[in-house]
Amino acid sequence: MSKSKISINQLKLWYGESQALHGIDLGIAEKKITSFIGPSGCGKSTLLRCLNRMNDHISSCRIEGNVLMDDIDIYDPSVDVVQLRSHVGMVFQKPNPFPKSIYENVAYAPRIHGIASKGAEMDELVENVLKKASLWNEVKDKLHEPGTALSGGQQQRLCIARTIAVKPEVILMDEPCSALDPIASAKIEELMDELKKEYTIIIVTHSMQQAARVSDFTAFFYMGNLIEFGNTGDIFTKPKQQQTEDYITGRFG
Amino acid sequence: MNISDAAFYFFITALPIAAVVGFLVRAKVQNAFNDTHWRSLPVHYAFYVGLFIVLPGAITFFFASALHLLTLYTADGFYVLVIAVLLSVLGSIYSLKNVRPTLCARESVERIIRYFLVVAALISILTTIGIVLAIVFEAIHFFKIVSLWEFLTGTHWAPDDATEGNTTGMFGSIPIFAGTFMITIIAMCVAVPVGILSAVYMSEYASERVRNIAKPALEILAGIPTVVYGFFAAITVSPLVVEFAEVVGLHADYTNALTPGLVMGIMIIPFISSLSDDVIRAVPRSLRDASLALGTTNSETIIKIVLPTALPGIIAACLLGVSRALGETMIVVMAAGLRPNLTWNPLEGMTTVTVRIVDALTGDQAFNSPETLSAFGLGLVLLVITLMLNFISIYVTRRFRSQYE
Amino acid sequence: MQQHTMKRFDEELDALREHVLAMGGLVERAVGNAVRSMLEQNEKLAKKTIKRDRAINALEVQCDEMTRDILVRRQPAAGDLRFIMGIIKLVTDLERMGDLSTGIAKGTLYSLENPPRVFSNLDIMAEKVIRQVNRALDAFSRGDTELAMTVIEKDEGIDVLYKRMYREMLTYMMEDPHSISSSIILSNMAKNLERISDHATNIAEMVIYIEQGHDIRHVDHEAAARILAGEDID
Amino acid sequence: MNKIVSTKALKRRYRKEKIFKGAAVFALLLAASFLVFFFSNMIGKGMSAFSQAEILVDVHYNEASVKSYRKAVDKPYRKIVSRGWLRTLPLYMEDNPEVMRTTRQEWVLATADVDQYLKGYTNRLKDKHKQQIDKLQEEGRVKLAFNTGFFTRGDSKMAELAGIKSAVIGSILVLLVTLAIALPIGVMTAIYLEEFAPDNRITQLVEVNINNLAAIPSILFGLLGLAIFINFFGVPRSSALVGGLTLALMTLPVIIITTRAALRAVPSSIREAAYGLGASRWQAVFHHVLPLAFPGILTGTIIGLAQAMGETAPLLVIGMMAYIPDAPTSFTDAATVLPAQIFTWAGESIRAYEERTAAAILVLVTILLSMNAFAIWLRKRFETRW
Repeated sequence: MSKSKISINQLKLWYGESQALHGIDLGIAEKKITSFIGPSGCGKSTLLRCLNRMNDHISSCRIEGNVLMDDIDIYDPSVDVVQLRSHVGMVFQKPNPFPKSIYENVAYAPRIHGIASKGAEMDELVENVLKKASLWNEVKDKLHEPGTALSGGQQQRLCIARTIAVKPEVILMDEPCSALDPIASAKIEELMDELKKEYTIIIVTHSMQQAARVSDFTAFFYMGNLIEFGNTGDIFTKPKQQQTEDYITGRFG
Repeated sequence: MNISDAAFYFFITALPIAAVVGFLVRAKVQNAFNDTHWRSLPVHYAFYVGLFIVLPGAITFFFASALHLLTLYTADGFYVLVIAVLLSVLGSIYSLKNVRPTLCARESVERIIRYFLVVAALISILTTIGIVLAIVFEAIHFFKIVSLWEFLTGTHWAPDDATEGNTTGMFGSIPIFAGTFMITIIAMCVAVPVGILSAVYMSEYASERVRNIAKPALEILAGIPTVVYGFFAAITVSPLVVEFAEVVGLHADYTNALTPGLVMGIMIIPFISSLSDDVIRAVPRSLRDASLALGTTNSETIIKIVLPTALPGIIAACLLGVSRALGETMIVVMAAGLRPNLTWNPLEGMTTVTVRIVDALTGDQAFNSPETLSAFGLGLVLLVITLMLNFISIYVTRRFRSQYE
Repeated sequence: MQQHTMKRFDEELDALREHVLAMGGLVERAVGNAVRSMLEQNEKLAKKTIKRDRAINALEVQCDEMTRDILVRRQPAAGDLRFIMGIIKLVTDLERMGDLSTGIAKGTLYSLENPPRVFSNLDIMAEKVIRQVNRALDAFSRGDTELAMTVIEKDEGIDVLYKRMYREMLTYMMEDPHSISSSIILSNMAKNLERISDHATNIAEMVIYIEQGHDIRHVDHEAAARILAGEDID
Repeated sequence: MNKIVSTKALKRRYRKEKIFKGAAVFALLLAASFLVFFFSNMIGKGMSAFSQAEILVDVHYNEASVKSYRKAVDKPYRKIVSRGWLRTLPLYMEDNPEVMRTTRQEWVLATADVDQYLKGYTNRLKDKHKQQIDKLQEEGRVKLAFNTGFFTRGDSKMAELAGIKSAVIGSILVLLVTLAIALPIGVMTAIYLEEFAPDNRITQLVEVNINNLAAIPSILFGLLGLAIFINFFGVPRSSALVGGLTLALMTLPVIIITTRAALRAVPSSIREAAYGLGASRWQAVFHHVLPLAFPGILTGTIIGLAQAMGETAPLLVIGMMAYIPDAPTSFTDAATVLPAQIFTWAGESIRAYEERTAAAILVLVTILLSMNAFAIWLRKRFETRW
């Protein structure tokens, strides 16, 4: 296994009184795709949102344990959440492009972070990013049309483009294909395969086939516990835990 | 006997008769109900007969009074009563003969109720038409005396000096509209930033507890009658403004435009804030998350993503605020001046369209005097502006919505 | 094991398992009959055995169709995936065992013109091989990895038997050139039996893979035992 | 790596964040502080009107007083006892002959100036009267009693006698007319538009029209009332009837819009269930939908009435700011309403009216807020989540 980019140690999380995560220990490999699977409400999305502290916005949410990214605890008071998020990007379940032009969707964050200024520099960045997201050929003639006018799959790739425009190290994907048709999903999966060369990717998915197709490592969660973590091939052919076996063979009550 | 007396006598007898006959019919049908297959329930037959007794007379009276009110023809109440009774008797005979199992009484009754509903719905249109006609007709009288061009471009307003024959140069409405717009602009300068920012605070920053207190509190502001704002402006705010102006070394009239402007602004805050709050909360959570996940601060997300998305709604809210401000009467009547004054200085007294309307109509002038009629001229312009603002806000909302949905 | 959420999937897996077991039964009988036809020089039994091989082949095709169907429609994973993969291999092994029995039966037909004087250890070897086959199928139907391990361990004994018989036949052929043809037939039969036992071993290995996910093919069985005990090997 | 730790550029962005948030808090606080300022100002100004100066004097009930009511009290008190009150004495004696020829020591109403003097406000009391009051106060013959007259008397030219009774009754009459017209028409219109109207041009026109009606400034409704109801139909000017009619037209859109919302909130499954049992469209609406929508309709009606109750501008135009000392007894009598009374008093120059204006405002605002609170309570109470 390659070097751990993120290591999660004894992470516990409560929403008010109810505990959603029960002491998770997990290492995420650098420049690999790790998928989180498990039934609804198992805590996989919650854990994902812990990794760029999106749970900060939920007032009843309380956390114990730590998450180290490159050996720095991201919950340390000296860590700035805004800065953290520019290093840990996120793609959401439903494609949610901003109601702005395609160009502005991509340029939005780099402008705020001062990664590129206006004009040619920004044009170049937008082009590069859209090419990386394999969207350039489809949108190069309509950069100034609203991003919401694209098809669902294109919108989702635009959202990925928007995320990588900030040059993150880690990309979190929360069921990125659940609202897309199989062809659009396949394009996203192909894109993920490309992106893995530069980024560490974590994907939450409900489709076990998708997890099997795209990821290098798979973690199975159940009731807020990490049941099993390992090579995707191993998890899908010879899981060690009965719960994992039951889940991925469709024997779940 | 006049028509209204006749109508009174008619209804006081016809309604009980209809009720009694209705009950009898219902009992009769009820008795025979199980023997034959009736098309409707007994109660429908009762209503059917009852309506046939009351309606013919009611329609007669309606036409008679319409003719009277339109001053076309005034019939003697007695003859109207005779006709009404005759028609109602015919109606009852016809309907009673019709009561048989094959009659679709329910359908007939429902059709009649439907007409009632349609008439009710048309009343809202009639009201608008009424307002427009009332104002336009009187305004036409006014514009026969004063030319429209002079009214719209003249800079001198002195209706007191105008007599029946000489109105030239007395009805220039520019200073009045200038005052109106000045006060509206001051009001919007207060209401728009405060309204939008408090909406932003309530929907984006405030905890549920603060929100639960702040929102009703703002709605209290909206529930205070305008006359109360007017009193407050005149008695409390105006002296404060004058004193403050003196401290800064300026002179302010007690009827300055700033006072009603400020108070009106406060009055409009809840309109803008609650409408903006609604549209801001309608912006999907996912857009906020997406922006925050890109590493932006809350304010960056609000300014660059949330507010632009909610913009059409916010614009519509502001336009609503403007039309409120333009048409607001009590605050300006009580706190602004009467003297038309064309100036840029908000500390001087100014007057507004609504003040002039109230002044013209509460004076001792005859209804046909040019001054009274001028109220309708001003009212017409106010109506046109308000309707235009309303249409613009509908258009803006639709256009933006179609672009981003 | 718990049932699948999709009951139909369970039914399909059960049907497949039954087909494979039926095929195994046929193969078991074929091996026995083929060897018996030789020992008894029974032409009818030999021909019957050859004819019956078609049924085994037909079952193989059916099993292939069923596995293909399950792969397409159910996308099996984990235990189900190993089961299907195991069966794909297992069915080939069974079919080959059937073919080898046919080979033995055909040998019987050749030997009728020139019957061998002695059958050497063929009967003992056949008995052992049949027991191997029987154990392997038992291990499969019960998911019994220990029994499967026994099959693997016992395979060596069969190999030894075959080698002994082969040398014996060589001796006969050198002693008596007349016995060459019958000795060749006999030694081929022993070879077939030895191959049948190898296939039984394959089945046993598949059973272990299906049940535990460990691939112990091509490792010595000491190492295999260590893997099964859960130790890591390099 | 300390990439994820604060940088200088980030500090600048955070400063902006703080400023923005501060501005938002400030805006809300501004609105809130206005509210506090307004209420404390009104209460400060108006509370004193709920008490009223009274003086303990001998009142002579005799023929001389009947002839000249001023003689009912001894001369030194004539300047400090309310003349308006004295004026009512002859009538009182006529109604109660048994008091004749007696002299009773009674607490009687003082003049507005005495009242203001006691409350420490500016007044036009002469110095000698001030001393007299001070002396009486030492003797305990002056007090500030609860001002029941404020609620039981009509308007008056004498501040100490002015009350809100006639205005309150006027308001009630006006609201009755408004309710009687706006509620049935509004609910019927809403039912028609929501449940029966075909989706055609005319329906759309009606809908746009209702929106426009809601946006038209209230004073223009006054012009409508003046031109149509008074000049065209000849409804008596200043009457509760014309006021009610005018306000009804203003309230109509509020009732229509809220009723439609209430009807729309009833899920279509209820209608379909009724159809499924063989009910006609009408039966479905009248038996099932309307009862469920009722709390919503009631809420909208109360809010609409509260709005109508606080409205002044259109009523000024149709002459409802007249001086009405006695409560109107019919819908066609000249009447005034509470807001109009506030407006008239606000225009009075005498200081005593100012506190009465503020007090009337307190009464009005209390009524309106309780109506709104009741509507909100009603909505919460009957709110059903489908």
